[in-house]
Amino acid sequence: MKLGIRSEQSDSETRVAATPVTVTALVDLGFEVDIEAGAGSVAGFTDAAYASAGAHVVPMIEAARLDVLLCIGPPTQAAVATIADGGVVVGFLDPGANVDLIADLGSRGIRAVAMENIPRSTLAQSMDALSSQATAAGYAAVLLGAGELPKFMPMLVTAAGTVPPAKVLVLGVGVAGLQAIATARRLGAVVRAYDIRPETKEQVESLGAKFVEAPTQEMDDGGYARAVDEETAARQRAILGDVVAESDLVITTAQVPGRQAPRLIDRTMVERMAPGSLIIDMAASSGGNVEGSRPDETVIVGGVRILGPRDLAARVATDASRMYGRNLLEVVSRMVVEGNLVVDGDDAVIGPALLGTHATPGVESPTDPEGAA
Amino acid sequence: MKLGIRSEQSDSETRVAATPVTVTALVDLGFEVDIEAGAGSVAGFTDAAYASAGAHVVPMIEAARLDVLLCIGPPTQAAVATIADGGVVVGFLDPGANVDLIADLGSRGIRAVAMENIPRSTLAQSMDALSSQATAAGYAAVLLGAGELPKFMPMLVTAAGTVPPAKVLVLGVGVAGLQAIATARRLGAVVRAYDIRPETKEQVESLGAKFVEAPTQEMDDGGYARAVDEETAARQRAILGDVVAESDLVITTAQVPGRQAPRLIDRTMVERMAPGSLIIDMAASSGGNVEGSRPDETVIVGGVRILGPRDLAARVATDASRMYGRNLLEVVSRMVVEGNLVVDGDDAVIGPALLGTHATPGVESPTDPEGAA
Amino acid sequence: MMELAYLGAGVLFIVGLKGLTSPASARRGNRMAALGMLVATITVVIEILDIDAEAAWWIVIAGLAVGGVIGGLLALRVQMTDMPQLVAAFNGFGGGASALVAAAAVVTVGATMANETAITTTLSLVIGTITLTGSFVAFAKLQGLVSGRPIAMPGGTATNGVIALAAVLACIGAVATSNETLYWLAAALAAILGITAVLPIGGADMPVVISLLNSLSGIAAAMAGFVIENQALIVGGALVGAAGLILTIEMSVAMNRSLSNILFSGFGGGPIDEAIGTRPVKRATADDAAIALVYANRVAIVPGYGLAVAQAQHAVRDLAAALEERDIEVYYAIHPVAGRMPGHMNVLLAEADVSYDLLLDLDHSNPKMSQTDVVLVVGANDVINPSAKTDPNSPIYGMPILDVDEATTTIVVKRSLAPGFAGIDNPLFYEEGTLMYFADAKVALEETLAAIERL
Amino acid sequence: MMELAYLGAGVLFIVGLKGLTSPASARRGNRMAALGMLVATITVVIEILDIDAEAAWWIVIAGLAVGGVIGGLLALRVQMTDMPQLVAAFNGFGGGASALVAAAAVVTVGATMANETAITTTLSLVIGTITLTGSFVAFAKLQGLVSGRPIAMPGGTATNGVIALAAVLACIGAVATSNETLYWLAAALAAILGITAVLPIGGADMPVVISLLNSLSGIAAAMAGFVIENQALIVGGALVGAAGLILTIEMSVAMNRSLSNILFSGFGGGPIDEAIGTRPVKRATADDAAIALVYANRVAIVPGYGLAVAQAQHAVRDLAAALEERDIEVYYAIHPVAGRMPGHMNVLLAEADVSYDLLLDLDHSNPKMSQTDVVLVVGANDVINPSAKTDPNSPIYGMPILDVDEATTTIVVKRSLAPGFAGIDNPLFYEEGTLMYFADAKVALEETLAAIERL
Amino acid sequence: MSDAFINGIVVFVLASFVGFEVIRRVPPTLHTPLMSGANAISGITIVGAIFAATTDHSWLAGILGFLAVAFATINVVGGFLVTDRMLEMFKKIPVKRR
Amino acid sequence: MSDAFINGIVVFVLASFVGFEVIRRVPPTLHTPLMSGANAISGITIVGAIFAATTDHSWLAGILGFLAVAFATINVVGGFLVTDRMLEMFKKIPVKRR
Ligand SMILES: NC(=O)c1ccc[n+]([C@@H]2O[C@H](COP(=O)([O-])OP(=O)(O)OC[C@H]3O[C@@H](n4cnc5c(N)ncnc54)[C@H](OP(=O)(O)O)[C@@H]3O)[C@@H](O)[C@H]2O)c1
Ligand SMILES: NC(=O)c1ccc[n+]([C@@H]2O[C@H](COP(=O)([O-])OP(=O)(O)OC[C@H]3O[C@@H](n4cnc5c(N)ncnc54)[C@H](OP(=O)(O)O)[C@@H]3O)[C@@H](O)[C@H]2O)c1
Ligand SMILES: NC(=O)c1ccc[n+]([C@@H]2O[C@H](COP(=O)([O-])OP(=O)(O)OC[C@H]3O[C@@H](n4cnc5c(N)ncnc54)[C@H](O)[C@@H]3O)[C@@H](O)[C@H]2O)c1
Ligand SMILES: NC(=O)c1ccc[n+]([C@@H]2O[C@H](COP(=O)([O-])OP(=O)(O)OC[C@H]3O[C@@H](n4cnc5c(N)ncnc54)[C@H](O)[C@@H]3O)[C@@H](O)[C@H]2O)c1
Repeated sequence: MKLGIRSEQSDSETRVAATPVTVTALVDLGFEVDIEAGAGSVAGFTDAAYASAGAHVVPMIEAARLDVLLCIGPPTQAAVATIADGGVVVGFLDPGANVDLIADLGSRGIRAVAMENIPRSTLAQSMDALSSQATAAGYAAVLLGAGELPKFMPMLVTAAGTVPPAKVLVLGVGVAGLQAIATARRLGAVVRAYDIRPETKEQVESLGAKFVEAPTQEMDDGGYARAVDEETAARQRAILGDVVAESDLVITTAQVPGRQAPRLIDRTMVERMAPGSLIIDMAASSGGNVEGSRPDETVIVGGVRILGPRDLAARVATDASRMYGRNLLEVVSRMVVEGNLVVDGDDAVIGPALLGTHATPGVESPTDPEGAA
Repeated sequence: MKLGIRSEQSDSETRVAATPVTVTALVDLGFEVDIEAGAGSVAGFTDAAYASAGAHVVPMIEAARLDVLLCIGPPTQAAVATIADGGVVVGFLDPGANVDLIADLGSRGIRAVAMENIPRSTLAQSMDALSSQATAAGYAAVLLGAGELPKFMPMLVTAAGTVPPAKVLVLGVGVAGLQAIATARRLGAVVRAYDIRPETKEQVESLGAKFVEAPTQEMDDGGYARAVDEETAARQRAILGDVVAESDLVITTAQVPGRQAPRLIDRTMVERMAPGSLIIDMAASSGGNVEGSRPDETVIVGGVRILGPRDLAARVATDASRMYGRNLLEVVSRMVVEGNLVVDGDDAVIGPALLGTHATPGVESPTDPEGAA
Repeated sequence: MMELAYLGAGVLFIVGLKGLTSPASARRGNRMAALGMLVATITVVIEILDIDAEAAWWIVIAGLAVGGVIGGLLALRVQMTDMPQLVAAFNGFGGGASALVAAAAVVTVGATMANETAITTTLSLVIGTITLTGSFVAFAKLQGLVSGRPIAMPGGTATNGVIALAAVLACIGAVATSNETLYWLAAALAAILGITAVLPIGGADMPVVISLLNSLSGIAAAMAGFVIENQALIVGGALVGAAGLILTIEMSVAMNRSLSNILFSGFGGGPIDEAIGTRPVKRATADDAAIALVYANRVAIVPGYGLAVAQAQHAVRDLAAALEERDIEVYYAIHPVAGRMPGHMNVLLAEADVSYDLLLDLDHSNPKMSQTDVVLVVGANDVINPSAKTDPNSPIYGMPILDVDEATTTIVVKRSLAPGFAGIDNPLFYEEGTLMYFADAKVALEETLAAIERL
Repeated sequence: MMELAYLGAGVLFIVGLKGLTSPASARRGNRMAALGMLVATITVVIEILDIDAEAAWWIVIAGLAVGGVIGGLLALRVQMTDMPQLVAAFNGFGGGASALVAAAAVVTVGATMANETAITTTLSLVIGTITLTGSFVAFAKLQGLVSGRPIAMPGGTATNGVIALAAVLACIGAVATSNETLYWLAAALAAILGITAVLPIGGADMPVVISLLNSLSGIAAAMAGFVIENQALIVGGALVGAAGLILTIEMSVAMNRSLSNILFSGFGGGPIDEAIGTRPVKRATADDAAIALVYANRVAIVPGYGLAVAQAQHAVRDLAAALEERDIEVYYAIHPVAGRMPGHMNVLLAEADVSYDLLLDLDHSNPKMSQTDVVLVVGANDVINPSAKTDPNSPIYGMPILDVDEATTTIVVKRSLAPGFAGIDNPLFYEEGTLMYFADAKVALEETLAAIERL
Repeated sequence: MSDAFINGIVVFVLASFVGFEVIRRVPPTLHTPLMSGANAISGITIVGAIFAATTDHSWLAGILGFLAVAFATINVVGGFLVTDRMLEMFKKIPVKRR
Repeated sequence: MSDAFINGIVVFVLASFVGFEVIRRVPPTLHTPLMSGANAISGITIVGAIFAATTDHSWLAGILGFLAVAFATINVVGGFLVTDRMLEMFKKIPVKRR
C-alpha cells in the first residue's frame, strides 16, 4: 500500500499532515510512505527526520501512485492526480464548499474521508481533528490577542503604579473557547465567558472563570448548539452589550453546524468598547460572530480592532501537526485490516465521514490489489 | 509653568509620555499642559480624555513655549525648538549616542534630565523608568516568543497525544529577565534561567524556575553586572551550550552598562538547536547577546529564527505609557518646590540624571521666572 | 497488698487501652492489657490459695482449661473477614460470665444481701444477660445464621419498651424483697430484651451495636466487682464501660449516623456494604481514606472533571505533598480526555504548581497501576469505566481507560453514584476493591488531609 | 454520704480542668472547678459541725475571712501584666497550707502515727514547703524584687543536690524515729531547697517553673489527703499533680526546651522576652500565631520576597482560606516593590489563585491598617521598615511603606533577624506589638494552619 | 452504705473518667481492634468468676462458677488473641511530619 | 497498710491518670489560665486545713490551723478569681469548620 503526504505549505498553512512519529507508525502498519520535500519544514520537521522515520522524501509525488493521500485542506487538482483510481483521500475536505471536487473524486472511484465529519463520539475522540485543531486555535487566539493588546494581561503592583488585569470575554465555549479561557486565565486575565448551551456554565467555572448569565437553551441531539430565535438573540445582545463594553479583549468562537455563525456582537456594541480594545472573531470565515469582521483582515471601528484570523491552529504548526497527524494515523489504522486497506462504510467512525456513501452505507470497498508493502 | 508632550508616534513607537491621569496630576502641580493631538492615540488615550484631564490639545506645540518637555526618546530638532531657553527636558535621552543634541541643549541653557541615569536606589524606585519599561519589555518578549513559536507553551494531555511543555531559557535575569521568567511560567513552560550575578539564583527559584549552574561573579557597587573575562565567558558558553540546544525558546536580556552587551550564544550553539526553535535577543541593539542577531530583524540560522526586537515595551503601549508617565510625573514633582520649578543638581535622584552637571554638582538652577501657573 | 496487685492490673489496662488508640502502639497496648489480665488472674488465684475445698479448685481449673482452649482455637482459626462476629461472641461470653457471677451470689447469699449489694448484683445479672443474648444475636446476624436485614418486631420499639419496663420492675422487686424468683424473672426478661433489641438492627450497623454491648459488658463486670468487693473488676469494668461508650459514639459519627438513629430505626441493609442505588457499594470516610493512603507505598491520583468542578486542584496538591512528606510515592495518572477540554487537567494542575514530572499519561501510568497500592480517583468517572474494555454494547466501548482496578485499593471521590459525561453507570464502583467516598472533591481532599495529620 | 459529696467535688474538678483546656469552654471550666471547691468546703464544714470547741470555729472563720479578703483583693486589683507572679504567690500559699496541715498533724499526733501516715505527712510537709519558698522566689523574680537574670549558686547544681540529699535523710529519719525535730529539720531543708533551686533559673523560664511548682503543690495536697484520710484532697491533689506535670512539659516543648534544660541550666535572660541579637524581641510559635489570627476580625497579609523564596504562595492561600471559613476578613497588602521584580507578588498569588479583589496596593491598604487586628508579614522586611518614615539617615528614607505598626498586632514570619535587600536593620521587629515567628515561611504557614485546625 | 461500697463508687467514677479521656479521635481502622481489645479487658470478670466458683460449695454454685470461669476465660483468651491477630497489619509506622 | 490507705493509693493513681489524660494539646495562650486554674484546685487542701484547725485544741495547732486555713483560702479565692479575669478575653468563639 502506498501512502503520500504532499507539501501544502503556503502563507497561511504551516501544518503538515504527518510527522516523523506518525510516519514510523504508518510504515509499521504496512504502508510505503512518500512525502514531498519540505512538507514539514515550517512546522519544524526536517526532510531528514522523515527519511529516518522510513518515508521516501520525494520532490513531487508521481501521478496516480497513491492508495492513500493524507492532506490538511481539500486537495488541489495536482494533489488529486497523485491518487490512484479507487484510492482514498483523508483530510478536511470541506465538502459543502467543494462539490465539484467531491464529484470528481467520486467519478474516479476515490473514497473521500472528511475529517470534519468524524463523529464527536467518545469512541472517536482520538480521531477528532476538529477538537485537536480547535484546541490549537483557542490557544493561538489568546496569544495573538495578548500580543496585540496594548495592555498587560495580568495585574502587577509596581513602583510605577498598579497595572490592572486585562478583562477578557470569551463567547462560545466549545473546544476552542474553553482552551481560550484556560490560556487567558494562565496569563492572569480576568476572564468571563458565555455560551448558549447551559452545561457550559459548569465548564467555564471549572476553569476558574465567570459565566455571563445571558439566556441559554438546550443543544441538539448531536451535542451541537441550535440556532437561536431573534427574540433570544436580542436578549443575548442586551446582556452581552454591557460585558463587551468593559472588556479589553473579546474572543468569539460561536458556531452552529451547517449554518451561518450567529451574530453575537453588533456594531453598536463594538462602539461602546474603549479605544485600544481588541476583538478576535474566530468565526469570521463562516459569517462572523461580530458585525463587520472580515476573514483574515483587521477592521477598525472607533479605535477598536476587530481581527478575523483564519487558520489560527497553523500558528502552532508543530503541535497542531502532531495532533492532526495523530488523528489521521488513528483514522488510517482503523481502515487497515490485517495489512489490507478496508474502507467500511458501516464503521461507526469512518462511515459518517465517508463522502458520497452516506445514503448508501455498506458499499464494500474493492479489495486492495496489493499486499503488504 | 508650561509643560508639553509631543506626539512621538511612529512605526515602532506607540507610547506616550503622559496619560490623562498624569496630566491631571501635572495640572494640580501648577503646570499648564500642552499635548499634541493624537499623541496617545495608539496607546489608547484619546485627545478628548487629555482635554478633560485639563490639557490643551494642540495640533503642534508652538516654538520656545515650554518650560518642561516630557518625551520618550531623545527629542528631535522640532521638539527641542518647543522648549524655551532655560527650560527642562525629561526623557530617555541616550546621552552617549546624542552628544550633539546634549551640547545643543546646553548651549540654550536647557537642562536635560536623562531618565536612564536616574539612580536605581530604593528611594528612586517610583522614578525608575528603566525598570518599568524593562518590565513591559520582558512580558512582551515572552508573548512575542510564544506567538511566534510553532509549539504550545504548556503541557497538554489530549486524545490526540500528549503535547510536551515548551522549554524556555532566559539569559540575564535583571528586571526584564525576571518578568520574562514569570510570564513564561504563567503560560506553563518549563523555564530555566541564568545570570552572571550569584544572587539571581534565589530570585529565579523564587519564581519557580530552575537556575542553570554556570559560572557567576559578584556585581559592581552599583548593583550592575561587570564584564566577564574571556575564560569565564568560555566556561559559560560550554555549560549554556547544552541547555540552549534543548530549548525551544531562548530569551536573552544580558547587559553591562556602558559596554557592549555580552556575547552569550555563538553560532555553533545556535546550530545545535532544533529547527523551528526561536531566540529573542533583547540586547540586539546594544551589540547582541547572540551571534548574528540584528536589531529589528529576523535572522534564520539552520531553521532557528533569531529575533532582535527593539522597543518591546511599546508592544504594551497603554500600560508602558501609564508606568512611564507615572515615572516622569514623580521626577517632575520632585523638581517642583512650592509651585516653582527647581532643578537641583545636588538632589540625590535628579542630580545624577542631570546631564552636563555631573562634574559640577551643586550648580544652582536659575530660579524659575514664572510663578505658579 | 493484693489490692495493689489489682491496682497494677488496672494500670496496665489503662495504659494498654491508651496504646490501642494509635496504630503505632496498638499491638503493644493489647499485650500490656493482656499482661494486666494475667496479673489479676494470678492475684486472685493467690488470694484463694488457702481455700481447702478441692472440688472448688477443680472447677476453676476445668473452667480455665475449657475456656482457654475454646477461646484460643476460635481466635486462631477464624478467617480475617469473620473477626467482627467472633468479637461479638466473645463479648457475649464476657457478659454471660458477669451475669453468672451475680447469679452465684444470688444463689449463695441472695437472701442476706445488703441493699446496695443487691442493687449491684441485680445490675450485674441483668446487664450481663442482655449482653449475652444481644451479642449472640449480633453474632448470628453477621455469621449469616439470621438475616442481616433489619427484622421488624411486632410492635417495634414499643414492645421493647414494655419488656424493659417489666425488667426494671422485676429488678426493683428483687432488691426490695430479696426474692430469688424475681431475680430469675429479671434475668429472663433481660435475655429477651437483648434479643428483641438487636434483631431489628441491620447488619451494616452491627459493629456499632457490638461496641455498645461491649460497653455494657464492662459495666456488668464493674457491677460484679461491687458484688465481690474487688477493685480490679471495678476499674477494668468501668474503664471498658466508658471507653466502649465513647468508641460507640465515635463509630456512629464515622457512619454519619446518630446512635439513637442506629438503635431505634431498623436501618442498615446487607452486612458491611450499604446500598445507595440498587447495588451495594463500600463507603469510605476521610479517616478510611487517610489510613489507606498513609499505609501505602505508592499512590496514583486520577483527576477528572469533578476535580475541576470542585476547583480542588490546590487541595489535591496539598494532599499529595503530605503523602510525599511521609515518603510515599505519588503520581498523577492523566487520561487523554479527562475533563471537558484537551489539557483540562493540565491547566488546573499547573496552576497548583504540580511538577510536570509527576504527570503520567495513559501509556505511562497504566503499566504502573498493578504496582500501585492505592488509586485516589478525584471526580473522574468515564475515564476509569471498565465497561469500555468489557462491554461491547457500551457507548464508550473501545476507549482506552486507566486500569485503576489493577491497583490494590481504589478510592473514588465523587458526590454520588451519578454518571459522568457519557451518561452510563460505572461497574468499577461496585467492585470488591473499590471504596466510594461521597463528597465534593475539595471537601473530601481537605478532610482526608486533616485526617492524615491527625493520625 | 460525705464521701459522695467529696466525690462530686472531685468530678467538678475534673470536668472543670477539662474545660480549661479549650478557649471556648475555659471560663465555664474554671467556674465549675470553683463550684467543686465550694461543695468540698461546705461538706467539710458540715462534717465538723458537731465539734464543740468554739475557739476552733473562730479559728476557721478568721482564717477564711482573712484569706478570702487578701486573695480577693489581690486577684481583683492586680494588673493584667502582673498576673503570672500573682499565680506564683497563690501557689506558694497553697503549698504552704498543705505543709501546715502536715505540720499540725506532726504537732498533734506526730509521735503516734503509723508508718504509712508518717510517710505521707513528711511528703506533704516537705513538698508543701518547697512549693512555698520556691513559689515566692519565682514571685520575687517576676515582680522585679530579685533580678530576673539567672543567679548562679555557689557550687551550682551540686549544692542543691547536697541539700536535697540531706532533706531526704531527714525525712527518712523522721519517719523511722517519729522524732519531731527531724520533721522540722526536713522542712527547713526543703525551704532552703525551694529557694536555691529556683534562684538560678532565668525570668523567662519562670512560667515553666511555676507550673512545675503548681504540680508539686497538687501532690502536697494529695499527701495531706492521706494524712487526714480525705479523698477529695487525694483526687484534687493528684489531678493537679498530674495535669500540672503534663502542662509543664507542654510549656517547655512550646519553648523548644527540655524541662531538665530549663531547671538545671540557669538559662533565660530578661522576663518573657528573649534576645537573639543584641536587642530583645518577642517570639511567637505557630500556636501563638494561630490564636492571634483566629480571634481577629480582620487580618492583613503582607507578602514579601521571603514568601517567594519559600514558595509559600499555596500555603498562604490555604491559611487565608481557613481564616475566611471562620468569618475573618482577610486582605493582602501588596507593596509596590515587594519581592525582586515589579509584580513579583502578583505572579505568585495569581498562581495560588488568590482573587484579585483581595489584593490591595499601598494606597488602598494603608488606610485600613488601623482597623486591622492582626498583620501577618510573610518574608517581607524593607517594605515595612518604619525607618523609611522616621530616620532621615536611612538609605530607604522617603520610600512609602506599609504601616503595619498601626494594626493591633503584627506577626512577622522570617527565618532570622537578618536584613532584607536594603541591608538595614528593621526597628519594627523590636516594637511592643510585634511578634517574631522565626521559621521558613512555608513551614511557618503550614504549622500555623495546623495549629488553627487544632484549636 | 459500707465504706467499701463508697470506695467502689469513687473508683468506678474515676476509672470511668479515665476511660472517657483515653479514647479520643481513634482512626476508624482501629475501631474494631480497639473494641476487641476493650472487650477482652471486660473479661476481668474472670476474677469474679474464680471467686464465685470457690466461695460456696453448693452444687448449683459450682455449676454457675464453672460456667462463669469458662465463659470469662473464653472472652479473655480469645479476645486478646484475636485482637493481636487483627493488629498484625499495623507494622509500618507512618513517618511523622517534621 | 490500712484499707483506707490502700484505697487512697488506688484513688490517687486513678486521679493522676485522669489528670494526665485531661491535658492534651493546650493552645499556648491557655497555658497561664490553665496553670492558674489548676493551682486554685490544689487549694483543696483547704479541707485539710479546716480539719487541722479543728481536730486538736492546742495553742500551736490552733496557730498552724489558722495559718493553714488562711493560706489555703488565699489560694482558692485568689486563684479562681484571677483565672476568671484572665479568661475574660476569650469571649468570641471561633467558628468551627463545617
Ligand atoms: N477532555 C475532553 O476533551 C473532553 C471533551 C468533551 C467531553 N469529554 C468527555 O468527558 C468525560 C471526561 O471523563 P471524566 O472522568 O473526567 O469525567 P466524567 O466522566 O464526566 O465524570 C466526572 C464525575 O465527577 C463528579 N463530580 C462532578 N462535580 C464534582 C465535585 N464538585 N466533587 C466531586 N465530584 C464531582 C461527577 O459525579 P457526581 O455528580 O457523583 O459528583 C462525575 O461523575 C469523558 O466521557 C470524555 O469523553 C472530554
Ligand atoms: N519589587 C522590585 O521591583 C524590586 C526590585 C529590586 C529590589 N527590590 C527591593 O527588594 C526589597 C523588597 O522588600 P521585601 O520586604 O519584599 O523583601 P526584603 O526586604 O528583601 O526582605 C525579605 C525578607 O524575607 C526573608 N526571607 C527570605 N527567605 C525566606 C524564607 N524562605 N522564609 C521566610 N522568610 C524569608 C528574609 O529574612 P530572613 O533571612 O531572616 O528569613 C528577608 O529579610 C525592597 O528593598 C526593594 O527595594 C525590589
Ligand atoms: N464526545 C466528546 O468527547 C467530544 C469531544 C469534543 C467536543 N465535543 C462536544 O462537541 C460540541 C461542539 O464543540 P465545538 O467546539 O466543535 O463547537 P462549535 O465549534 O460547533 O461551536 C462553538 C461553540 O459555540 C456555541 N454557540 C453556538 N451558537 C451560539 C450562540 N448563539 N450563542 C453563544 N454560543 C453559541 C456552541 O454552543 C459551541 O459551544 C461540544 O458540546 C463539545 O463538548 C464532544
Ligand atoms: N534598588 C532597586 O530597587 C532596584 C530596582 C530595579 C533594579 N534594580 C537592580 O538593578 C540591577 C540591574 O537591573 P537591570 O534589569 O537594569 O539589568 P541590565 O538590563 O543592566 O542587565 C540585565 C541582566 O544581565 C545580566 N548580565 C550581564 N552580563 C552578563 C553575563 N555575561 N552573563 C549573564 N548575565 C549577564 C545582569 O546581571 C543583569 O541581571 C539589578 O541588580 C536589579 O536588581 C534595583
